[in-house]
Amino acid sequence: MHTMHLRLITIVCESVLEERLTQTLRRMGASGWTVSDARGDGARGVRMSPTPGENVRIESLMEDRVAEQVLEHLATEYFPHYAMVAWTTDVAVVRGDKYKEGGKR
Amino acid sequence: MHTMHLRLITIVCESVLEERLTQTLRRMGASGWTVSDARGDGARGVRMSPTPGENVRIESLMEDRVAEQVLEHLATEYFPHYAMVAWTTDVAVVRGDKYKEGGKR
Amino acid sequence: MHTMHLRLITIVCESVLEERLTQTLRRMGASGWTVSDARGDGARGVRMSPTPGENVRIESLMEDRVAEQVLEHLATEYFPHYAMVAWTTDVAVVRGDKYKEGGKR
Amino acid sequence: MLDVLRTNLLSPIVLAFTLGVVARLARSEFQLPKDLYASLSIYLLFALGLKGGVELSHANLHQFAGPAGATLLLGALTPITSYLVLRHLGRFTIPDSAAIAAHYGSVSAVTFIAAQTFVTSMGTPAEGFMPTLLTLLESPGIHIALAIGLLQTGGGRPVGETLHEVLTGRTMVLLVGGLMVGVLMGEPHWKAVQPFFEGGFKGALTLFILEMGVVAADRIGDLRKVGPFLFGFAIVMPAIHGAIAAALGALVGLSVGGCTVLAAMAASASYIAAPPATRLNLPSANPTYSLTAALAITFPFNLVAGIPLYHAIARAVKGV
Amino acid sequence: MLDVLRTNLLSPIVLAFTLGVVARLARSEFQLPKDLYASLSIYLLFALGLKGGVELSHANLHQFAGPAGATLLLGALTPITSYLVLRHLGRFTIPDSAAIAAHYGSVSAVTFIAAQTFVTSMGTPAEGFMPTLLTLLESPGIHIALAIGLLQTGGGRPVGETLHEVLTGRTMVLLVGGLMVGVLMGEPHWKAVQPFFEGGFKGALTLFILEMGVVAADRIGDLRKVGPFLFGFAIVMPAIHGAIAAALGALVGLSVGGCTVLAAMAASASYIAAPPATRLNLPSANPTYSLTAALAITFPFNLVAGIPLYHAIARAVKGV
Amino acid sequence: MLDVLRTNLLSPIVLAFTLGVVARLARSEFQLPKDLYASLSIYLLFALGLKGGVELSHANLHQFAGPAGATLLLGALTPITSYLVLRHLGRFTIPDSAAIAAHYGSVSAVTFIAAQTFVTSMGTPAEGFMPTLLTLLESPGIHIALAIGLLQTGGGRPVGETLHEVLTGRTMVLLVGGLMVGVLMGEPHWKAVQPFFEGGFKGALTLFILEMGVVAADRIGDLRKVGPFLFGFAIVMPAIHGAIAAALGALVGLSVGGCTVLAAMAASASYIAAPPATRLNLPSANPTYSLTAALAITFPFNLVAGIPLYHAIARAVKGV
Ligand SMILES: Nc1ncnc2c1ncn2[C@@H]1O[C@H](COP(=O)(O)O)[C@@H](O)[C@H]1O
Ligand SMILES: Nc1ncnc2c1ncn2[C@@H]1O[C@H](COP(=O)(O)O)[C@@H](O)[C@H]1O
Ligand SMILES: Nc1ncnc2c1ncn2[C@@H]1O[C@H](COP(=O)(O)O)[C@@H](O)[C@H]1O
Ligand code: NA
Ligand code: NA
Ligand code: NA
Repeated sequence: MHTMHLRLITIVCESVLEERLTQTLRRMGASGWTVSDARGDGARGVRMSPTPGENVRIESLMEDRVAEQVLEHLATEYFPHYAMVAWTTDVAVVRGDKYKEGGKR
Repeated sequence: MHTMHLRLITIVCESVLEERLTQTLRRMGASGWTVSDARGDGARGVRMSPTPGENVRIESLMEDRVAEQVLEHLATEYFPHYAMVAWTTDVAVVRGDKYKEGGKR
Repeated sequence: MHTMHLRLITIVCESVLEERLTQTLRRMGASGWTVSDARGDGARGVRMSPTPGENVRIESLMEDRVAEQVLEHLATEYFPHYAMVAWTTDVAVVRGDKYKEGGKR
Repeated sequence: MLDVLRTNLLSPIVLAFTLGVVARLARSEFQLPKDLYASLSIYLLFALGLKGGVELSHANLHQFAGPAGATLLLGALTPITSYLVLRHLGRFTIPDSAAIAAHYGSVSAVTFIAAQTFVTSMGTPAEGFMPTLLTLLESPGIHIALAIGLLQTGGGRPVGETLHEVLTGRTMVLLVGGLMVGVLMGEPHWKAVQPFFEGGFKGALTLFILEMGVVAADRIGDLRKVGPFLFGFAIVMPAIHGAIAAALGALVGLSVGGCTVLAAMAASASYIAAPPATRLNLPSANPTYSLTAALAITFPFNLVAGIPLYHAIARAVKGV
Repeated sequence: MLDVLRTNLLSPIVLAFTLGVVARLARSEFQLPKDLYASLSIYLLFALGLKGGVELSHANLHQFAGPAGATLLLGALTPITSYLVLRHLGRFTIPDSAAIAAHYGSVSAVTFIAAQTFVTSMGTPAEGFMPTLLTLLESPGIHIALAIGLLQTGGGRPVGETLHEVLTGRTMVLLVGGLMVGVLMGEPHWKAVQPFFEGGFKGALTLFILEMGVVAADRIGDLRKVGPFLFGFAIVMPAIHGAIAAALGALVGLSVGGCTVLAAMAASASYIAAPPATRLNLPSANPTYSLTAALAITFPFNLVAGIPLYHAIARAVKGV
Repeated sequence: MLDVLRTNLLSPIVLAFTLGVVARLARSEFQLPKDLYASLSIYLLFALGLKGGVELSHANLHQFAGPAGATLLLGALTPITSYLVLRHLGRFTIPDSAAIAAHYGSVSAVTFIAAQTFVTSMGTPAEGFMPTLLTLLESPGIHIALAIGLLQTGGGRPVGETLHEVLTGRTMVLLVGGLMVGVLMGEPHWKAVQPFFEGGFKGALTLFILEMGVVAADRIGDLRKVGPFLFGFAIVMPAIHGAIAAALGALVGLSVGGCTVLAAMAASASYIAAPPATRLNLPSANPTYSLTAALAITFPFNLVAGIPLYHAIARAVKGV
């Protein structure tokens, strides 16, 4: 099986950011994303919605270069203000071209 | 702590496939799986259910060899027709024997 | 982008354990966690709630050393009795200090 | 007829549907929580079954054979006419033709309920056994259409699996099960649960249809992809099926209300049982076609204009 | 008695349970959305509490002490008899015996509700303070059984934690809280919320029990694992506890309806509060045993045959 | 007045709120499933809109201009007074002052409903067009406060986006949409859905408010962080806004009931539309301040003491 290496970025954040962040991912070159509902606790402990602890967990496969830029952007624009964590993982995918910017869509 | 390396395969796909794919995983030798509900957007953008964007996220720990076969199978049988992505990650588990085919169940 | 390596521990278990395990994570030094609802099947196949297959999926970023201790603790205290799997992954985070014990909270 | 149309347009059902559409077109994020939508649909189907069962226990069963036969005939006819028109006039691929035909060969429970509500408010209630007919019409059309598609392409997974899925799906359990519970429990027990299952019915339906408006409008962007042929098909085919069903209903002795409801059933397209069955069995069919046609064209057409039209046809063929 | 059994078998509650079982046995995927199930249970418990509270404010409180004492006695007795029988006759391990005993020492709110509904429809309504007794019976049995298990094995986490969990669990908040709200608000305010909390009650219960049928049937495959002893236990023990409770109820002056409901409570096994408590405190106990016995054997037994049986016993001991 | 307070304290609404608070303070894990909470809020808003629409179709519309003007005036005034007090007396930062002002400039639908229920039970029902006023009051205050905040700090995302989000949010779709459906459908159609949307209203409200008690109590721990100034603000400011609104209402000819409800609206603080809007537009504002003040102080204050107080003021200014 011919596989290809990509980065998976996982962002856990206040659910109010879902729409904005997925649009940002698209704009920065991600070919897609997957979101699920989550709850959690962290350093900040601020409660940002009437029903506390409502987070979303956003995952997106992308090239290393794009992942770098996304992390950079998150760190500058979002980390100072919002309850949020983000990490990246090395993963292998089949038919990785799909996830490249300008790749077949 | 004695740990062992395994592959974690993550499949995000149309929710209609949940039953069929978990059965396939079992048949191909996975000892178990974990499913959660998700939503998302990708290259295909087809809407396959009346309520759009309803995906499932299936995770399964397995040996490298089994993971290879599962990816192969997905790529041939499912990728051409269904909205779906799949990736694998290297992970470490405790008491890995449990996840081997024919391992203690 | 300056990133740092950490371990992400993922625990999938009976939902009755959520409260107890997140408290344990905190006590052992994790700076936070993220939980989502899941369902699944595994080796044990016991049904521990009236509505079967209700699991939670707990993720927590931590230093390698803490992850070791957590795995150790799970393996001794929980694995023998509860339906549960756990694995760890190498991930990269931005501003990793936040996740260190005694790190800025 | 115009009066009837106006009354229909100002019914809570049509207004709620319109509200859902307008909200979505105004790019509102509003939608019912997934579980509320599912809960309402469970409630509606079970209430429908229970009430149908209670009425069935009073119904004149020797009048039932004719309508049952007519229904099964429609269940065999409508997927075939749909397939032929799509494949040979519309030049759709075999899988696409079969997939769309599976939707139009089956039935939409909400359209059925809307028709029941309509004829009752018109003073021409339908026969007590109509929900039983609904259960007869749901499954055959899907299987006939899928069989055509699979025979033509020569693929396919075991037919038993699909049959089992549809026969044990939510709609069947709640409708058939509800019917049986209703028949068995009889009037006094029904009285005890009536406030819940009958008192709340129309309000719950209104809320449910509000979401259907949102979901339908969500697909308006796909109307372009669907093309003019399918657009026309999704209006003309239901009208033809409806007219045939109304006539057939009159033939087997149904009342005006019964003919109208039977017509609405034949004219309607499934969007609950058919989509997963076609998705799993005909994966190369494009689901955008069938779902957009069923949800964004045929459903609103029936709701707004179709049901009053079938009522007029039924009155005409019954000569009243 | 046969007549009563037949009426009971054709009640919406028993029919809905049967429908759920049949659907599951036919391998249907049907089930209520998780949140609907939880919502119905919240609604039922709170409605029960409110109505109980309103009735409590009219109740003759000097008649309350006896029944309350009897209830607490049953809460202490039933876990002990259960434990002894399981451990010494059934030869179960200590943790398994204690875990099962915790379930049978506590109470199933749905069985209570079914019993209330039954005696009302029999024309022998129970006392207004019965929901208060329900709250007294839920917790002690769990703690006594767990204490036995933990003392015998010498492990365990702080008992305070478990006590706190059960006392502040959903059932307690809604029942005790509802009772208080009901007592305080009085009749006129109750009238305003009655259509919601009383009008919808039986219908909502029917839907809830439909899902219980599915859940119970889901465990039928586990009946083999449970073995013949536990199978017999799950029918005979409730019958014995029920008979003792009916006699005790008569002794402290309860009416026929009250005796029946008290018997159903004593006979029933918890499947909401007990499972998490035993799972966390006696992790080496096999949850398949307790849940299968409580849900798939005792619950349907009580629903179908137990409640009418306790009613007959109550009539006998009351001499009517 | 004391009598009124007592009646209010023993209403299901206040009792349910108290129960939620007590349960949370006893560290109970009890809460409504997320989807049930959302479903109840959808039901309440839509029912409110529908009923308001039906009443609006009977209402004397030439009496509507004055109250509408008064409402818009309040929508402009309350965020400005709030901002000035917070910034200059309270010494909050610009973003924090603006964010809190956005909450107090908008309106809490549940407080509105509680006030409607209260005046009806007092025998002084409000005008039929009150829900229309509610829709007028929701949005302006948020935008004015955010505009102040953004102008002062000079940042911000396109104002159109926020405007769009609030105008197409759940509250607006259900209230405005419900109003229109209600106006259009008229009495006979309303009768058909009334058991669902009116019969269940107060009960559903009780359940909803139970959860609000839990959510409010959840923030009691944050009261320390909020500080004495904001604590005082969250009680005194609403009282002042309420008094102004009651007087203004009398001036434009509203009845005692209408004045009371208008006062409750002006006094209330939004916790549905305002939080996401401020979170996205003023990210450096601390959400703990605004949410704790709105939910844990102002909401219970209005529920328990504010509404009866505004009623007394309204009676005084109307001279009855
Ligand atoms: N160490 C961690 N591991 C996993 N998830 C975390 C961690 N810290 C924070 N989170 C998640 O990120 C959210 C925001 O965290 P914070 O910004 O630290 O308050 C929390 O609600 C958690 O869901
Ligand atoms: N780049 C991506 N990263 C993460 N998830 C994706 C990505 N692309 C697609 N997905 C997920 O896979 C589903 C199907 O994608 P597709 O087949 O590309 O339409 C989407 O609905 C997403 O949930
Ligand atoms: N091989 C596996 N891959 C992923 N998840 C698993 C696997 N095995 C078990 N699980 C999850 O862990 C839970 C408990 O597993 P077990 O203890 O093996 O019964 C299951 O319900 C699954 O959600
Ligand atoms: Na049809
Ligand atoms: Na018991
Ligand atoms: Na206000």
